[in-house]
Amino acid sequence: MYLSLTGVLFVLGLHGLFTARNLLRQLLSLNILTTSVFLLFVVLARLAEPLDDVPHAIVLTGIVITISTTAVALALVGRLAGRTRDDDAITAGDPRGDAE
Amino acid sequence: MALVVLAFDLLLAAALIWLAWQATRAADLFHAVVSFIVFGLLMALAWVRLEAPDVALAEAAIGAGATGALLLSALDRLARRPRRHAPLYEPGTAWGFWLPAGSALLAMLTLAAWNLPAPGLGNEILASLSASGVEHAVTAVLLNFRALDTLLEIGVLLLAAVVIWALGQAPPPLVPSMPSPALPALGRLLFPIFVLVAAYLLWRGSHGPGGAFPAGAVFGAGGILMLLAGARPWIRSSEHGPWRLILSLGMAVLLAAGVAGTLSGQDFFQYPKGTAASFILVLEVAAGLSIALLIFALYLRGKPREHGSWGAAE
Amino acid sequence: MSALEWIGSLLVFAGIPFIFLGTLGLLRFPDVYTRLHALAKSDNVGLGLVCIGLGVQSGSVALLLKLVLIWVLMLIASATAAGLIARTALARGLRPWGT
Amino acid sequence: MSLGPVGPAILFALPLAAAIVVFVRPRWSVPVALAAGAVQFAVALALLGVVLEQGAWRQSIGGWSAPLGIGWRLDGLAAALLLMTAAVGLAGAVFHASRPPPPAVVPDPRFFWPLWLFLWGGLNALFLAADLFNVYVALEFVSIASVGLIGLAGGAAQAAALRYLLATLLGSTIYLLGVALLYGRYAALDFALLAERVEPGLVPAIAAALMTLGLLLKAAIFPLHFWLPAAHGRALPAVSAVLSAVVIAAAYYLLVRLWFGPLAPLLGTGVATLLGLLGAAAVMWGGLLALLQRHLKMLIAYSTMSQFGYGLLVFPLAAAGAVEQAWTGALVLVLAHGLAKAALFLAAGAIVLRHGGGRLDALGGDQAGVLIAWVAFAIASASLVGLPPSGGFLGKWWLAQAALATGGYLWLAVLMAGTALTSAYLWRALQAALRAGGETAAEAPALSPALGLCALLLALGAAALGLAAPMLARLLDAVPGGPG
Repeated sequence: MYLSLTGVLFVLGLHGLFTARNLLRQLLSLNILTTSVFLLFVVLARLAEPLDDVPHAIVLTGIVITISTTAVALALVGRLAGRTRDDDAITAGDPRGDAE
Repeated sequence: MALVVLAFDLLLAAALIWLAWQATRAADLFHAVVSFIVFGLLMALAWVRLEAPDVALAEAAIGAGATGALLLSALDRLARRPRRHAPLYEPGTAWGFWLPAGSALLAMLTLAAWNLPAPGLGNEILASLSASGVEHAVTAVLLNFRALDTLLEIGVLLLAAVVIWALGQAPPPLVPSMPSPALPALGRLLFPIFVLVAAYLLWRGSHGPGGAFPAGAVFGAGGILMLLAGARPWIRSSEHGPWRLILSLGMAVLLAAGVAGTLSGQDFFQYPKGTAASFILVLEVAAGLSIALLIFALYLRGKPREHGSWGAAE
Repeated sequence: MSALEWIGSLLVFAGIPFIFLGTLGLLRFPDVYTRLHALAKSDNVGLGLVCIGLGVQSGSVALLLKLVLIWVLMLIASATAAGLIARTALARGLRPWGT
Repeated sequence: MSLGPVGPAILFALPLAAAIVVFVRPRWSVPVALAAGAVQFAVALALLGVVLEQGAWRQSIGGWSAPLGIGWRLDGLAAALLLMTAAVGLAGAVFHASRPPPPAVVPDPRFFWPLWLFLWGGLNALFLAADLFNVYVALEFVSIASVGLIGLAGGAAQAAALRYLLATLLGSTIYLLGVALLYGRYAALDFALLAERVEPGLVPAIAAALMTLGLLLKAAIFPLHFWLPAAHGRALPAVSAVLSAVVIAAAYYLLVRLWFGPLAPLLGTGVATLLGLLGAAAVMWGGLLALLQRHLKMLIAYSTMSQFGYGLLVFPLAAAGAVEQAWTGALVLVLAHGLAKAALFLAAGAIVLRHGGGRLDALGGDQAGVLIAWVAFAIASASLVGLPPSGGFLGKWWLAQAALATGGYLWLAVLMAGTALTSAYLWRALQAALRAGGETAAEAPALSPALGLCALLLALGAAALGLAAPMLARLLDAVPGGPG
């Protein structure tokens, strides 16, 4: 059952990332996406016989990395918002579009 | 009894999905962020259900706690700006694409995941655990078998702090619109408990769930609480003070441990025979201290100001 | 079942209505202040009963003390949080219901 | 102690240690960074010699062997890329140290040095890694350092940095999902171990697709290139150089490592052709967009996107049977591109400083002070286009041989058309220099000749790569595991 949860969360995160126009929301979606991958690792550890601790260590590492990236992204969002004084205007643009 | 457990799992899964949906779709950003924090807390429960107590500790302290504090303080600054009503989502055909594509992806992933035999490395760990210097398998993986990953991971944390400092000064601290006497009291009351819990977790890491990361995160969260309760951030970015050194301590000590192996003619990160336990203890303490301060530094979202410049507007 | 387990179960079941009513109050009461009132009071009692019940049931004094510690921490946190929420609501100009 | 096992440890630990020193004591930045860079360059050069002599090796870390432990792997490809990283890193450091200080923007420019060294250390860790999850951590390390460096340019560069961050995080997450599936199937993360165990099947296929997608996003391969030009075009010159030359090459390196290592059994004609078509599209589309740019640095940034398209041609050509030639050709091309592109960005940096801006129509007129930079630009262009005897020529020559040997005339046509486009857009840039009536920066700073010299040395390196053909062939000879 938790395996299916992984899939659902992954799709939700992906969906949010591509449809949200607000940066903070994209960041939340990305975090949910990452959590779903961690969930897969831990479920795999649980299914293994005997219980496998390597995925646990991997997910611990991953959680620390995720907070680092989130913090950097939030700092950048803050700088950009401070400049334009309008958070909703700052979107990453159409992620599928072309730059400049 | 099994039925109750199954019902609990189903409820948990449903709640997680609903919260994830709220976090990505709620019209109000505050609502989305709060949903995300609750999502993290429930996720910690899910980790416990999946027999991953270490991950649960880290998720509660870092994933929900510290990340939540970061998100909320960022949100507070964003929300003060006048808001132009831009569309939150691309209008139009999204559903026609997402419903089939999402189901296809979901089916594919589930199919793949069900086909996994998941052999795991449990037996290998059990075989090597006695030689690793600690009794707790996760700690053994983190600080012995895969210590290189951990070194880079603390590096990522330090690097993130450096990047944030590089981007500019920290915004001035928040001033609550109606100060409450309860909050500073709470801070004073809880901070010693935070320190106690952190020390306990650190010590526990050698034989049970715990270790440097949860401990550091709890300690860092205590610092964030003090900040919220009105304390001034005590980290300074000055080159002269000890702060930069303490921030980098964890990574420096891990690097030194790695190089020590090479210098003594062995593999990188190979601890001399019989000393693994003491090596790991030193690494845990140094890493825990750095992690606590780094999480605190991440929360400041910029280079801390020097003394006396607090009044200056950005 | 031993006497300890009976007493423990009784305490846990005694706690459940408090939590239920607290939640009902959260959902049904008209404004922030009354909702906080319902939550902060009745949920804490319910939680306390559940914690003590579980501790008694376990039959271990150390576990009982740990659970009580959790309860005390929850009390402090919920009191502070309720106060903060109420103050923020006041500062934003929300008037209590009926005034 | 022989250099063999110690060299990788130095390359891993030295830049990170130097980064910490420089962070704690910013006053020592320049000497520490330059000294660490010089040592790394020497070590990387010596390691290349050792690899030539002894062949590839794997060394375990912490005394634990796979599957529990992690390892480092050093072969000809890794050694060559480590050396290229050291060359670009050192040249970029010298360039940055001798340029006039960047204008005071909000970010603190002194943080360039720790970030630069961190990035360097992360790249070295990545090239040495032989473990799927270790690769993930190193990738994130490199991404955050890159984001910080891009953000140092302030202003619009920070928006580009944020977009790059989101794109690259998405890429790593998708990659990690693939890693999780592979781990669940085989309980191994080590490249060599996986190479023994992987066989065609549903799970490995999905995992391979996910990991490839994630890495394609990081390598900015068409159509996932949207984040690249702004991020690379707006950064400081040294940063653009290392991003275009090495960071993109790192993602590409992993792609090759995976498909010619653990995933080799899955490399069928269909997948290979798909990757090749993506590469072909990248060559054409990137080239066309580069031709349309009005800004010198943006032109070079689009060129990066185009040039890495050639790299993907290795897959269809190798799948068709010409493994050795395709492999050597594509990798020489990546090496030559790295050196030439870094030279172009550094030269462009000096030129932009001189003219106060990078619009192509403002670059003419008096070129005092940046003559060397233009010479470097021209030599690097020659290598990028593929004039003999440059490295670019050698790589394209081998790729063309492979295409002829396997009857892949489509790929040959892509090579030709891409070359034509490359010469067209680079000629546009060079022509701009010869025009009369350009602009000069209002208060033109006296530029140190070191700026142009850094670019010139890199450009000469790219050109001289063609003369080292026999050595390169021997170095890259060992294809890790040819597709079956």
